[in-house]
Amino acid sequence: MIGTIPLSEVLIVSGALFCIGLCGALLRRNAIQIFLSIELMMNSANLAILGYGASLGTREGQIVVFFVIAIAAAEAAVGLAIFVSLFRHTETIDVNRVNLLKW
Amino acid sequence: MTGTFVQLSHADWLSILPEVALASAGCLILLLEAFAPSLRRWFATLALAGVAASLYLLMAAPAGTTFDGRFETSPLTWLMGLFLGGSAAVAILVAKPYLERIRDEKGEFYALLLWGHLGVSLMIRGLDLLIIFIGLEILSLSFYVLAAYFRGIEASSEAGLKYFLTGAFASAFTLYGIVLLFGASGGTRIAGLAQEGLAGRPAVILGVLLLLVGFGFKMSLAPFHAWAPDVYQGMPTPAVLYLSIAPKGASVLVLFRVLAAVFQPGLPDRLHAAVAALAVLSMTLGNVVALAQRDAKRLLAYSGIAHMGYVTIALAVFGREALAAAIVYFFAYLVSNAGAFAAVSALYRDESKPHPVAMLAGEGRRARFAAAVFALCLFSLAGIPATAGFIGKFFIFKAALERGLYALAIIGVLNSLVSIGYYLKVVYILYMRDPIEPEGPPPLAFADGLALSICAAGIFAFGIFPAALWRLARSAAATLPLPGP
Amino acid sequence: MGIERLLAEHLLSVLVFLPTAGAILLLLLPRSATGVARVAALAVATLECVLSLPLWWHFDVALRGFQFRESAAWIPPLGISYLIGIDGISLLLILLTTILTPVSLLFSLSHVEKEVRGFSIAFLILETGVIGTLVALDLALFYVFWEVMLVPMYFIIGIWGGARRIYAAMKFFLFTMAGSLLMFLAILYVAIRHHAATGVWSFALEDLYRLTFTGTTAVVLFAAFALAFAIKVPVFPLHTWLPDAHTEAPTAGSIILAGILLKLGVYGYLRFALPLFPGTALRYAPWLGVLGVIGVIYGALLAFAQHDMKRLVAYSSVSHLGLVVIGVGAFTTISLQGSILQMVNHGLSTGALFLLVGVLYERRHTREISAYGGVAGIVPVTAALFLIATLSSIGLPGLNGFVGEFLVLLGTWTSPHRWWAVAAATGVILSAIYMLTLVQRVFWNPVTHEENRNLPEIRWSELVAVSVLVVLMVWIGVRPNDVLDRLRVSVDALQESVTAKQLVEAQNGAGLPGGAR
Amino acid sequence: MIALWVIPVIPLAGFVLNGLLGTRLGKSFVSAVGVGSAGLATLAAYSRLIPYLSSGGAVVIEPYGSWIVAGSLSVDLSFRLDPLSALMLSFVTFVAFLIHVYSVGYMHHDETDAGYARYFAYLNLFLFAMLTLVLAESFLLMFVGWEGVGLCSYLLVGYYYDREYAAAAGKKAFVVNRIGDFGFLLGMFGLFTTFGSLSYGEVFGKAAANPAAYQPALTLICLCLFVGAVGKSAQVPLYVWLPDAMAGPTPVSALIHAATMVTAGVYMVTRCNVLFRLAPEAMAVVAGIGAFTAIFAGTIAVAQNDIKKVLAYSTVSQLGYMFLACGVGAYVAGMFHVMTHAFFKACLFLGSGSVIHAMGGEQDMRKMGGLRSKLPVTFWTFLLAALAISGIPPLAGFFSKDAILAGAFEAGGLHLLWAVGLFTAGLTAFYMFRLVSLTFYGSFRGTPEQEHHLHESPPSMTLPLIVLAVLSVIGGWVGLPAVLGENANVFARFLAPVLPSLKGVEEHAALPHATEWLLMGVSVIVAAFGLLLAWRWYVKGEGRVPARIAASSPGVYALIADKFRIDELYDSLFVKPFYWLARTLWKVVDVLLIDGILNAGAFLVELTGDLLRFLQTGNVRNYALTFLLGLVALLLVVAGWI
Amino acid sequence: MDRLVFEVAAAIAIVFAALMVLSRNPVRSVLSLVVSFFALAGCYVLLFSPFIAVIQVIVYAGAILVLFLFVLMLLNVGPERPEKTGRPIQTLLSGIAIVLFAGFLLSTLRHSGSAVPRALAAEPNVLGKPDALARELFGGYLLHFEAVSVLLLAALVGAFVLARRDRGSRA
Repeated sequence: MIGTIPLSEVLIVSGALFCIGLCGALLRRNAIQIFLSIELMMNSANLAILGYGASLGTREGQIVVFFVIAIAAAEAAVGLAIFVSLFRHTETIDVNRVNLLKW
Repeated sequence: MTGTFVQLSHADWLSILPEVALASAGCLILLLEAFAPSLRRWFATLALAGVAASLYLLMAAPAGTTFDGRFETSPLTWLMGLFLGGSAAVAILVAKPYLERIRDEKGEFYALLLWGHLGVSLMIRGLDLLIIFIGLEILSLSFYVLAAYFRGIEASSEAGLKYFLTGAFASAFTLYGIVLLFGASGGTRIAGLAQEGLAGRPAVILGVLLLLVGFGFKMSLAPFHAWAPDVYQGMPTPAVLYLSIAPKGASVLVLFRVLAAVFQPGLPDRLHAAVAALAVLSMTLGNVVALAQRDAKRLLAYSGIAHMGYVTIALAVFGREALAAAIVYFFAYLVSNAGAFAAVSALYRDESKPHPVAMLAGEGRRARFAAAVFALCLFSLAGIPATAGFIGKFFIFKAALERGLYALAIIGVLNSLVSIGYYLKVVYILYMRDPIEPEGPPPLAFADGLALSICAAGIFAFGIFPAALWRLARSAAATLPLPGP
Repeated sequence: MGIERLLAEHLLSVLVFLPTAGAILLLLLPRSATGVARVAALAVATLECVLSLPLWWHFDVALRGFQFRESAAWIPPLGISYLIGIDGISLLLILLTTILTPVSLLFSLSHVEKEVRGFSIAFLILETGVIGTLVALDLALFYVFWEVMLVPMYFIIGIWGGARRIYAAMKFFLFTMAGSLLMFLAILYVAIRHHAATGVWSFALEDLYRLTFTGTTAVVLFAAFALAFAIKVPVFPLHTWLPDAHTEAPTAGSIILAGILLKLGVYGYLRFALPLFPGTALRYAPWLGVLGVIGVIYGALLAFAQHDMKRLVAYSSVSHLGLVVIGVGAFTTISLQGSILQMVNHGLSTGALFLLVGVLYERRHTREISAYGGVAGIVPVTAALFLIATLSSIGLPGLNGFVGEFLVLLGTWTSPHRWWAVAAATGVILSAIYMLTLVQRVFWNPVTHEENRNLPEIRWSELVAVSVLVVLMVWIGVRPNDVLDRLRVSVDALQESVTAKQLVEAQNGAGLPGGAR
Repeated sequence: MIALWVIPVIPLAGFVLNGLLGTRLGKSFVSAVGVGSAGLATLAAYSRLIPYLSSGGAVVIEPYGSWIVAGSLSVDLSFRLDPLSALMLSFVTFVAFLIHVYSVGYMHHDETDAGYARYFAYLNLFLFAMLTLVLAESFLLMFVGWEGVGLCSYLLVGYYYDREYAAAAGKKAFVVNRIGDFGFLLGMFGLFTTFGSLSYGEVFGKAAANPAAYQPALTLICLCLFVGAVGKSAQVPLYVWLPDAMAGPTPVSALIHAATMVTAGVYMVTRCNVLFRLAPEAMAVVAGIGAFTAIFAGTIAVAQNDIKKVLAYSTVSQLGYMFLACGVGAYVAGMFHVMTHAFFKACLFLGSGSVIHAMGGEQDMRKMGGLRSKLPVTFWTFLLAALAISGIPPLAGFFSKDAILAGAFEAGGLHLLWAVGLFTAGLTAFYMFRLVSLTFYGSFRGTPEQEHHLHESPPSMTLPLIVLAVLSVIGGWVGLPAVLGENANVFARFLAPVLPSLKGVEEHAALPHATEWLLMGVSVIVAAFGLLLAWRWYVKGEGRVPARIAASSPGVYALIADKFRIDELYDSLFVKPFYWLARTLWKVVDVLLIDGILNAGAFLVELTGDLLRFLQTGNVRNYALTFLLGLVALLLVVAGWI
Repeated sequence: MDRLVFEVAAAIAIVFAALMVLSRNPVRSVLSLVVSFFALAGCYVLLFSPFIAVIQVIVYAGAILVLFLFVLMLLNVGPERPEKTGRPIQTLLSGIAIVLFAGFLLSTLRHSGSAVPRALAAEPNVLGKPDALARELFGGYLLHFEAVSVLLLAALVGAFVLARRDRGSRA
């Protein structure tokens, strides 16, 4: 228990968010939406770790989340730059249509 | 202790210096790029110096753990550092003529390479899942960019996109695995995983599995391999060279670290079965699909997938000898695979086009040295004796047989047989077909020649005199609390 | 170290590495120096041959065990050492190698035009591989050399071969690898067992001989070894790589391939599979013998059906090696000596046959039998030499082939498997049929192709090359004891050790059915 | 005293000299070396033989060292001089020498230097091999000579290698001989396992010392050895090579295929008489095969038109006679016939060579006729030899044939063997005089051009003819039958040491003199009948009767003229199926089955790769999916669901 | 009380996350995610991590997602059009895999809550104090901090490399 919130509840929410993100990552075709879904998955991890951290009474969880957010930011910058770069060639970021490299 | 600011001890400093050297070298190159672009032809040398300095500093650093037990300096990190440094050095050597050929020798390439190298370095030295994760992300980000480095070429951008999306996807799983282990052990330290009663918990097992797939992704282990062929194909060859070697070694080491901490006496049967299944799948899929490849880089990608299957046998064996075998294997893989990619880089004239193997027809007689080393590397990858590749397989199979994993060993050698099919295909195209390209490959650049020579020398050195390497690997492997003699 | 001491104390090492040194030397030559490369390679091979002769003189025929031993640590943590030495069996095959290599190079002097330097290098490395395989007394060392042989041979077939050379080279490599990879595991396993039993790592043959294996383990290990060697020999039905490889290889490659490489299969069986797993080996020897019998007859029949000269000779090798296998399977003193002698004989006769087919091929650029006919009158010397080689091959008394054949058949007859000898003796008839048909259709009969009328006669270099072989054929035919003397003790020792160990196995492996033959 | 090894080595040296240098140094050199070495060998042989005659049949063994030592096998290089080898040595060297001389004339004009040198080299090599065969002291060494003569036969039959039939005939001779050698080999194996040695002395010594101990192996061994003899001596069913072997030059036919090599089988059986006598079943087979061959080949000879073919079948038939003798235990008679046959058959062949030579290569008797006056020397020598082979007393053939018939009569079995022998004797006389009639009598039936060129042969050819004719006449007098004097049979006495008495083997009692006289009379009458019938039909009746007979039963006649179509039978029974089998095995087992399976395996792996390749769709969503699927599969494995 | 608030926030987060996934229009997706992240920030507060919650709002919901919006505008990507071929196998397999994985994950998580070791029972309010956090960051986690700085630098340079116009344009 974290205060009055049961840890398992936090974890379930986190898991649910992860799975929702997973659905998006697998079912969306727009690269940006896929990336958004992945961001959601990382956030779900953040939620879980904060839950754990709070439950354990340690600040380490927060620190992990701090770094994860930093990483996510960096990833977003690079990822979006890649999308832009690709878009210049293909005029699309629909991943179904990005399959020059295959087989 | 946690309450005070910046309490870096002398030892902390010494231990982080190798990474500092890498970071500084990258920054320096970047600065020079901005302010003294005329010095570009020295960038490669500078980068090499950075790698060399980092290696020296790594060797000079006193053994032990620093940063509150989150960072390791040991024979293991030194040996693996050597492995990484070797990959980086060859990659830089190959990069210089490569970039010159495309008239795009810019500092960013080297800087990103060095930083990526720094990330891998953190992965092998980190005793803390968070630092490992950060290292992994540094590596990934740098190489996402390097994959898409050729902005003018669609394939490169596509490789970037694919690597980025799949990489980020896999990172999410890795992160969740770390979270689960954090939850179980109360921290991010790997050592914390070695608590009584942890190994049996579902969350821990799930966490370990998520790490397995996350790092398996980096290793391009089937079925987490799908990105590799496409990315290798579109990515600049020197970057592929590094990406196809160093992160794989680091990932295996991380997996060994985690598994060693969690499962002290040995892998649980089920997990063992899962790892063995991965090994078999990766070997088989990699080899069989490689048979059907037409593009040199894709072929090497599948070859790499298969090789990771062999390494995974060591993971399934799980013991000190197995880790040592894996380390030897990686050194063998380093010289063979780096040589192969260096040869690919030297043998193709137009970087912007695909690299069909058929185009190499008859190059054995035109680009003699590159072709000869390429063939040597392929023989080594195939595991023909007197080459490093054979020694790698030798120790892996020895470990497997000692542990009684006969089926794995037999599947392994049968796979080797399949692999000979496609390695030799390249060899005969090189030597036994008549040229189809009117023009031969570009003249061999000095740096390419040097890289190839180093790899060839390494192949023979490890292949013929493996004793020293094996001793080092064994003493390095003793660093981890693995079962075994 | 002085040259004399080097030769006195490290003669085998010199023999193993001299060709490689030569190859490295050639590598330093400029690519365009083809003439120099040719001569230099021949010189190295000849020097090697000369240096190998002291082995013949100084070999102590009465000594048991291995002679000219050398040992040095190689991979100490695993007990792998550079341990070499020879007994009578390896002695003969080494000499065969050192003789056939310069002979092939001599032949190639005037016939290899493409990439002379590469060709010479490949050949010299091949020689190192072969001799290394023959002298190695450490299983790991043996395996290394065993596989190293493949690579130069692959290139020799693939680069300098005929029209279907790539297919043949791949087939050769894959077949051989298929066998040896499993053997590799078996070697590892045996060494691991040694470690488990004694706590000491060793791959040394004589250490591993002391192990006993029983039951399924022994069968599986033996099968792994036997498969590797059976493919190399080749034993029916694993032989199909051979006709392709022999046919497509350049003449010199065919000579070495048939003359030496095939024998390594039998050699390996005698040196490794048999003494390591005697009980199993003897239990399954009947299978081996039956396959040998099939090989003799089947190879002969297929040889008869060929219309390509080299293919015909290649299938004749299947037949001849079948006989060798029978001798090994019968495992009597006489048959073993006969088999080993027959290996040498086959090397000489088939070497000569391939060489002479090469002589014709280089002039007419076809191997089709029907493209010839009646050329005995045009190239009488070639015809005469071909006839001698043929007679040696079909076992005419007075030439070498007969002695080996007779000993194998007689020895087999004295074993419990008498009918093998009966069946294999039909090879006497069959070989006459296909070889004489070949002679008739190529050298006899009327001349049907006008272009054959200007066929140039054999050159001096070729003549010298063949003559060396012919002299040896006659010598062995007339004085086989010179060779047999050197085999006697080795074969006795082999048989005794096998029998003795078989007893131990039978005691250890209680309840093992048929541990003894 | 000259060592025995010198005798064969002299022609061997001749072979080497002529083989290596003959082509360059010209015909006179070749003749000198070839004839010289044969002559020297003869001299050397006689220098040993003449002193030997007075030695009373002692066995001389000259060891020259060890040849093959392996395990318990130890074969020495040693030669043996005993009455049997002495006998063979005496006429082999002499006849060979004569034929060398003859060849100088026969081969001189129509051959190139190279061909001439080759011819004499082969001939010398043959002599070497034959002498080795004769002198050998062990079965293995005998086998060296045995195969050596086979090789020379092959080379000389195929001497005109650019003629397809000659090339094929040479090969056929070798291959069929190899079938026999197969039996010989097995016989030797049996000997080795039974007696532990291959030396005559040891084998025969052990067998004689303990006759009962080696049954039933001995019968099998003898049969195997006999298979060898059947091949070498052209007996049914392996006789087919000999008629074809006539493709070689005629002197070769005389030397190898009449006088010496083909009798090696008889020599071998006689040499092994100790063994054969201990194996009565084997003896019976020998006798049966011999008798059948005699009558069978004789029948064929009746209907042949090629002069050499007649002689060839005659040889087969006579060889059958000799085996008949061995089979009934009359070894002396057999060897006696070997010797006399060597004389008259060599004479006949050389005579036919002279005829062919004169006819410019023509061998068809239907194109000859009336040559009596044109070739007088040839005619008279030929006639004498023909009378001798027909068994007209007191010529050589009469005595040897009579001895065989007497032996056959003694053997019992309703005297069937004797009857067959007798009938064959009549046949022999008939076909020989058919030949003489067609060739030398009547009018010339060839082309005018041939007629113009008819001439007697040079002295180098006629001289040997004369010598052989003389021998054909007097050669039999060394073996007069017992009825003509108790010790008249010098021949039998000389050979007696070779035929030791054996425990448990009963010797035939000598025939009563009356019976013997009767047998002689009958055989002379039968021979005379055959002779006169031929004379009547072919000289007087100019062949009308036989033509009528042939016309009345064309099927039978054609069958005989076609040699019972045995070659065709063998062709469809063995040769064609062999070829079919070979091709089928190659195409079906090797190519289709073994390679097919392997290639299919390789193809399947590649196909799998090619199909799996398409899993790599290029769509990154699929990559994520495979990732997740892999993870789920791992989870299932770990959870124990898979 | 806390629990109720948490549950409400979590529900919002989940609902908007689902909306994000379900929406064909990427702009709507981004906006949904912004809401979801805001809700998550609320959860963080309840888990004694106010500082993180702030960062979440500023960096994540603010900077990062705005960046996404910018890029979307820049590229002018419209809503996904339905594809002609629906790729049913892929969808089906994805569905199965997700369901299975979700099953494993959720069942594991449900039971792991109780298994967390009870370490020091620190004062909840102290747990989230920024200064304490900072001390820790620059103490034991200095290495991480520096590493992340390299990461950001690399990302910066990387983005620059990728976003740069063509080779020639810079000269």
